[in-house]
Amino acid sequence: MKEVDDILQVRNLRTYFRTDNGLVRAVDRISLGVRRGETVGIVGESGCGKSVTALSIMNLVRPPGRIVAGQILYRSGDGSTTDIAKLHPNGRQMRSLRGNNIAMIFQEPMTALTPVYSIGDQIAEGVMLHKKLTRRQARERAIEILGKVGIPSPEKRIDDYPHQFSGGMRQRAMIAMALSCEPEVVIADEPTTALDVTIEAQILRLMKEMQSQLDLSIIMITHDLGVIAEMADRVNVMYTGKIVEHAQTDDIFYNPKHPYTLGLLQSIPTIGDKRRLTPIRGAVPNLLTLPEDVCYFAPRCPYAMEICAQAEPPMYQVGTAHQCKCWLYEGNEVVAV
Amino acid sequence: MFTYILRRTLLMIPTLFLISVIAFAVIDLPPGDYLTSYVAQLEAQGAVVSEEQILALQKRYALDQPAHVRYLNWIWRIVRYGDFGQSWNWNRPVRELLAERLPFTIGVSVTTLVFTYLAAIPIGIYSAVRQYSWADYIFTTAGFLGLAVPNFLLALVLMYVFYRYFGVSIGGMFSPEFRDAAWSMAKFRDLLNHLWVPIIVIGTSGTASLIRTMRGVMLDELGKDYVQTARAKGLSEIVVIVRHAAKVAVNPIISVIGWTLPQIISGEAIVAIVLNLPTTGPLLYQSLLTQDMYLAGSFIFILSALTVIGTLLSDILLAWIDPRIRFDREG
Amino acid sequence: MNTDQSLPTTQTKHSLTIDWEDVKPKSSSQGQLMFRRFRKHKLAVAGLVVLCLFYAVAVFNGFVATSDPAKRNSSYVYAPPTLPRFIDHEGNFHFRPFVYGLKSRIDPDTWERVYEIDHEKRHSLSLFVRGDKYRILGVFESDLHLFGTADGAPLFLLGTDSLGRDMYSRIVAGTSISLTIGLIGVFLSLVLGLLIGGLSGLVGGTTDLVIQRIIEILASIPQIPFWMALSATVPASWSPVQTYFAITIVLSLLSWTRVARVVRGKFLALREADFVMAAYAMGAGNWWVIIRHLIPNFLSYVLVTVTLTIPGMILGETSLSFLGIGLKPPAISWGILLQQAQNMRTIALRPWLLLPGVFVVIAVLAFNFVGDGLRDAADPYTSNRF
Amino acid sequence: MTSKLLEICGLKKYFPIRRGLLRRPAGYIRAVDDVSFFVRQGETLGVVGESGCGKTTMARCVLRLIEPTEGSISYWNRAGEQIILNRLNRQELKETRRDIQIVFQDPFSSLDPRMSVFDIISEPLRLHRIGDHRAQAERVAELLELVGLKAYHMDLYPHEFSGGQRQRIGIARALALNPRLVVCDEPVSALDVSVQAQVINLLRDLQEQMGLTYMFIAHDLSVVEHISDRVMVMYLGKVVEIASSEALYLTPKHPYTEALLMAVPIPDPRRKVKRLPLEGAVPDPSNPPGGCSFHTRCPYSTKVCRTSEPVLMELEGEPDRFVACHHASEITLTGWAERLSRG
Repeated sequence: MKEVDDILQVRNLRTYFRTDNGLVRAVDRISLGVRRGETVGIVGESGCGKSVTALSIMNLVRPPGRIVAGQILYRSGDGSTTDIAKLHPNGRQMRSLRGNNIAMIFQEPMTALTPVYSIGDQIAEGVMLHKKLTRRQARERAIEILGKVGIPSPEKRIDDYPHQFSGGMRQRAMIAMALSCEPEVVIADEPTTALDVTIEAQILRLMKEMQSQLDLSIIMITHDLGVIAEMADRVNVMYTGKIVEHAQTDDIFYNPKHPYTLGLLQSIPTIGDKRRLTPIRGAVPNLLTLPEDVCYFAPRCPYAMEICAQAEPPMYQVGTAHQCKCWLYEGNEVVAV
Repeated sequence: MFTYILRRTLLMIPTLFLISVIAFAVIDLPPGDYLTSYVAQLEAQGAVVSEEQILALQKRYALDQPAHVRYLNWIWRIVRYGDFGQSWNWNRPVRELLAERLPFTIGVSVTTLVFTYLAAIPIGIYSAVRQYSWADYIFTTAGFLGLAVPNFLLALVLMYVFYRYFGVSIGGMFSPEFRDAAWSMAKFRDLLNHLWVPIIVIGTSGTASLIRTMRGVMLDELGKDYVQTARAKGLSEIVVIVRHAAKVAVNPIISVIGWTLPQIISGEAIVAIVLNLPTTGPLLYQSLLTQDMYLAGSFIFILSALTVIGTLLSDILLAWIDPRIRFDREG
Repeated sequence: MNTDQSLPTTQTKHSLTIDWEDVKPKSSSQGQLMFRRFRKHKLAVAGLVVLCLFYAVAVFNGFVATSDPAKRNSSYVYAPPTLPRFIDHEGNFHFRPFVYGLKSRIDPDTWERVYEIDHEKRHSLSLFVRGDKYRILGVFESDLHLFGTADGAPLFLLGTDSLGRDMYSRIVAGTSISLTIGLIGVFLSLVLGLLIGGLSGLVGGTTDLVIQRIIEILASIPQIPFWMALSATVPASWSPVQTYFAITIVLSLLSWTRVARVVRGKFLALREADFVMAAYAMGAGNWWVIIRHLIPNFLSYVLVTVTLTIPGMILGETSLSFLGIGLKPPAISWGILLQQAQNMRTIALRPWLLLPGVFVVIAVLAFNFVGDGLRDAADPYTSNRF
Repeated sequence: MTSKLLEICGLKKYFPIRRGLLRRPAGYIRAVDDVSFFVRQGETLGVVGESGCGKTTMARCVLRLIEPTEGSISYWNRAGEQIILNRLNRQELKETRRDIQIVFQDPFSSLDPRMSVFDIISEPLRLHRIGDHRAQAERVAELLELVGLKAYHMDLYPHEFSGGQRQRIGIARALALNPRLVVCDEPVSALDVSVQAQVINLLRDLQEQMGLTYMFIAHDLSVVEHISDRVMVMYLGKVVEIASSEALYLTPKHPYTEALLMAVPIPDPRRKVKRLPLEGAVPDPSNPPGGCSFHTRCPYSTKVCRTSEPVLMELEGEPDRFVACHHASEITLTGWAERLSRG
């Protein structure tokens, strides 16, 4: 992994939840990097820990969850490096990064906006805080950015409340809010899952436009391989709290190495292809009942071997910028993190 | 918004009608004719009641007519002349007694309501934010106790404690020297000195349940996405809690005035009896004991009507504060 | 697309099946789950234990009491509580708890009777002693008491009242009325609430609107004045049993609205649930759906509501009886016992007369805790996964 | 060509919006607005459209879970007689319901949490008084095996299963009475990708084994296209196009169908094509635009689209293809093949 131009570096991150029923290792020793201006995808099924990863990077994990180990290194434009994992979640330093340098777009545009404030107020709030603008200037800025994300007549709609917006418009407003302080990194957690396909297409196009205009780095979190194929430059595949494969998007789709990735690809129906699907057997296991130090995919894996139930596989280098956490590649170079 | 208020106000009419029927039932229900008991009472006091007087009274209250006519007569006199009937016991028009006592009832109730909200909202927020902290446990325990201790018992205990350990008698609304004095700054100060006891006593159970509601709603709101959005903007925790979560959580709390208010007026009645306050409660109590039914029925009617109006006001307030409701109910 | 890619096969045989998580054939119904969740709520369990104790006392009050609650002792008027002790005034430890006797004299200044502990007379306590006769549930006659003085000397654990009656025995006797009035009242509320709420939810339309309005109106009436007014209309000539039922009806007249509201709300929510839709799609009629799906599903919520309604009724009865417009002596309830504590002077001199209030508070607290625990336990689909 | 099993004519379902002082209906949400189509014996008819297009309401009308405002629903029973479903009385309806079943979207709310799996799957048997307890237990075991679960699962409760397993239980319940038509209302949209494929395969296998007819509703075009023989596209309570699934994606005839196809993200990074996302959002169904309801978003709309409403018509020369567009024969739309070839 070339680290020099990474704007964001996650190393060996662990985020655990201490629940009444036991310890949930929601994010377990994951490492990933994001370069300036690129889109990194995180793909996986529900409960695989992709949203917790996003919240960890924002240092927004709430009790009973906690970042227990690892580093989240943010390298800002002036060259200084901050370890987000070390910062106090509510401390001044963390807050000055949030929204200002790293912003987040949430899944449900309906519930992610405070219902009792107008859209404009909610955008202006962050701008006033980070850019030290007056109320009037912040309002100007909010109108400008709303126009940019394609809200028609933003000077009128700015005083509307969230419930007066349609789903797609709300997600545009969310994006406007995320971009209002010109952040360098945007984390998008399932930004289109709650939307209809036609609106999804609009939102994805908007995100691409914004990325090229503002030179954004985007972390795209989704369960939809279609969205990944369209948006991401590189992809991390997550399963039960771990990254099992990382590669260029092209390699993930044309040269998948991990049985889980392959299984996912064979599970999705494609228009124009009526051949029988090849699903992965079984279901995603409950993180509470998992034994430690094994391959969690083994029970569902058609390639499972004796060793899979005995030890956890390391991350192997399986090609150029292509890593895979699977015993099938034993003998390849092990990636150190 | 206007349609909404109009609709709610119109809906109040059947409510008031039903309440008036209940109140009239209270007047009409006791066995025997109150005229008879009134006459008996007067005669017991040594007064001579002439046949004409009795006939006049009978006519005035339509006592020889069937129940619905008597009801209509009663309600008509209230609407037309503001005549709530005569208190046999005090031998005065009920209206005068109401005018004397009602301002105190309203004053104590409203102050208690304000106190309840002022105390419950911050405590509820704090309990929710610091869930499972020792302070939360203390407030929760205190809350449960507040719900479990009957108002009158709390009043008795307070009276006992103050009498026993401070040698102070805390009943009444004024010190003896101000009781019949004209309003002055000193009298007002004296009032404030007395007022806090009933407010605390009446307000406890309301505050307790309100804290629990506020805590619950606040916990719900804190778990919602928009709170995370606000944090993701880089807002400080206090801003996130107060400006975002609490602002949303307060709305359902305002909407429960509808059942906090009856609770307070209810509590006020009984506490006033124990603490001997010059409000409607003791008068209602006495009128019930002596079967002074016009007074009792009118009090029930007025107290319930006040509650209904209070609830309506709180609903309008809520619609005015919350944009979702405001727009939803626009049409 | 490109579904023909496959992974390299190694020499190892790939047929290993590992089954960590097949559902094991251990079944637990919602009821069992609810019970398990309830058990986690420590205060609720404590509350339940207290309530069980209280109701046991309510049934066996004659046995638990130390004397006949109506028995007057003219020489022990307003006697203070005498608590059992193990250590006597000389500091000797006694294995068996005992009480000292009381000496009384008249204060020459105030003409009040004043009591002093008589160290000469020591009465040890023992279990299962014979004493005043009583009946259990009005049928079984007995004179066996749980405990008492071994020598039959009068025992006033919690003092006596103005007629020298034992407060402890009276509080125990009051348990029956104070705790059952809530139960019967709540039963009436439940019947009314289920019928009216169910009707409202099921029929909908205008019926629903009218019922909703009526509920709103009743909920806006301040309870205590309303209760006061209605109980005042109960004729004084009625027998204690008649009054008891009249008060119960008065109490439930306002309380059923709460049950009705919960029932209606759940009815409406469940009616839209997919599993109800599925039942209709199979050909089920309304009754089938109500009996097999709706009732089992909202029963737990009704239980919660009912549990939380009882304390209000207990408090209501206590308040009314305290004011003298609820139950009347010779009936014994906690509220009636508290009547004597109305007067400031009496309380200051004889604070033990407030003790029945403590029991009211404990009972109400216990109900609230149990209701709270039930509410937490009633919600299915929480904390199952993760 | 096989015979019709179900035919819907002029189906309408309006929900009143109550406003103002007296809560009088101030307008109507036209959830389903004059929909006509048929389903053939043994086929899968896919129904696709964005949220709020009326597909679920339409399905519930077909099952008579809600009463349609207008229109007729005909069903041909095993004896080949035509039955008008929405004119049946309660008893007749109960009989017919044995033939038509439904699978729901949400595997959590579709199973009664207080019933055991046995109770859930045997409920239709008990309702129709089929067999004694033992026979029912045997049948439940058989059904569980059929949907890929184990017989001993019948003693468990729904909360002990994963989403996919629950959906299998829902399917087993729907099959208990040997239905002929199963309405699948978004049966896989709540499931994870890997489990979704299992359920799709299961539904296909069951169809083959039992000769079932499906009405398969989903918002995911690729899922619908995968499982269906014919696809019906709905927009704002109306049918805009019905075609065989091949024809639909190769040569869509309605601009909305094209737009839907164009919007679907393809899971293939090398086929990044120029997408023309549809502008704007679905209009308010209580106040649909006049003329063709799609004209506000349609890139091909002309004057006639704004003024007159197009009728769903069978295309000339293409039997079995219905389109509701004034310009269906004039404009050429970029189909899937073209979208891919541009890559």
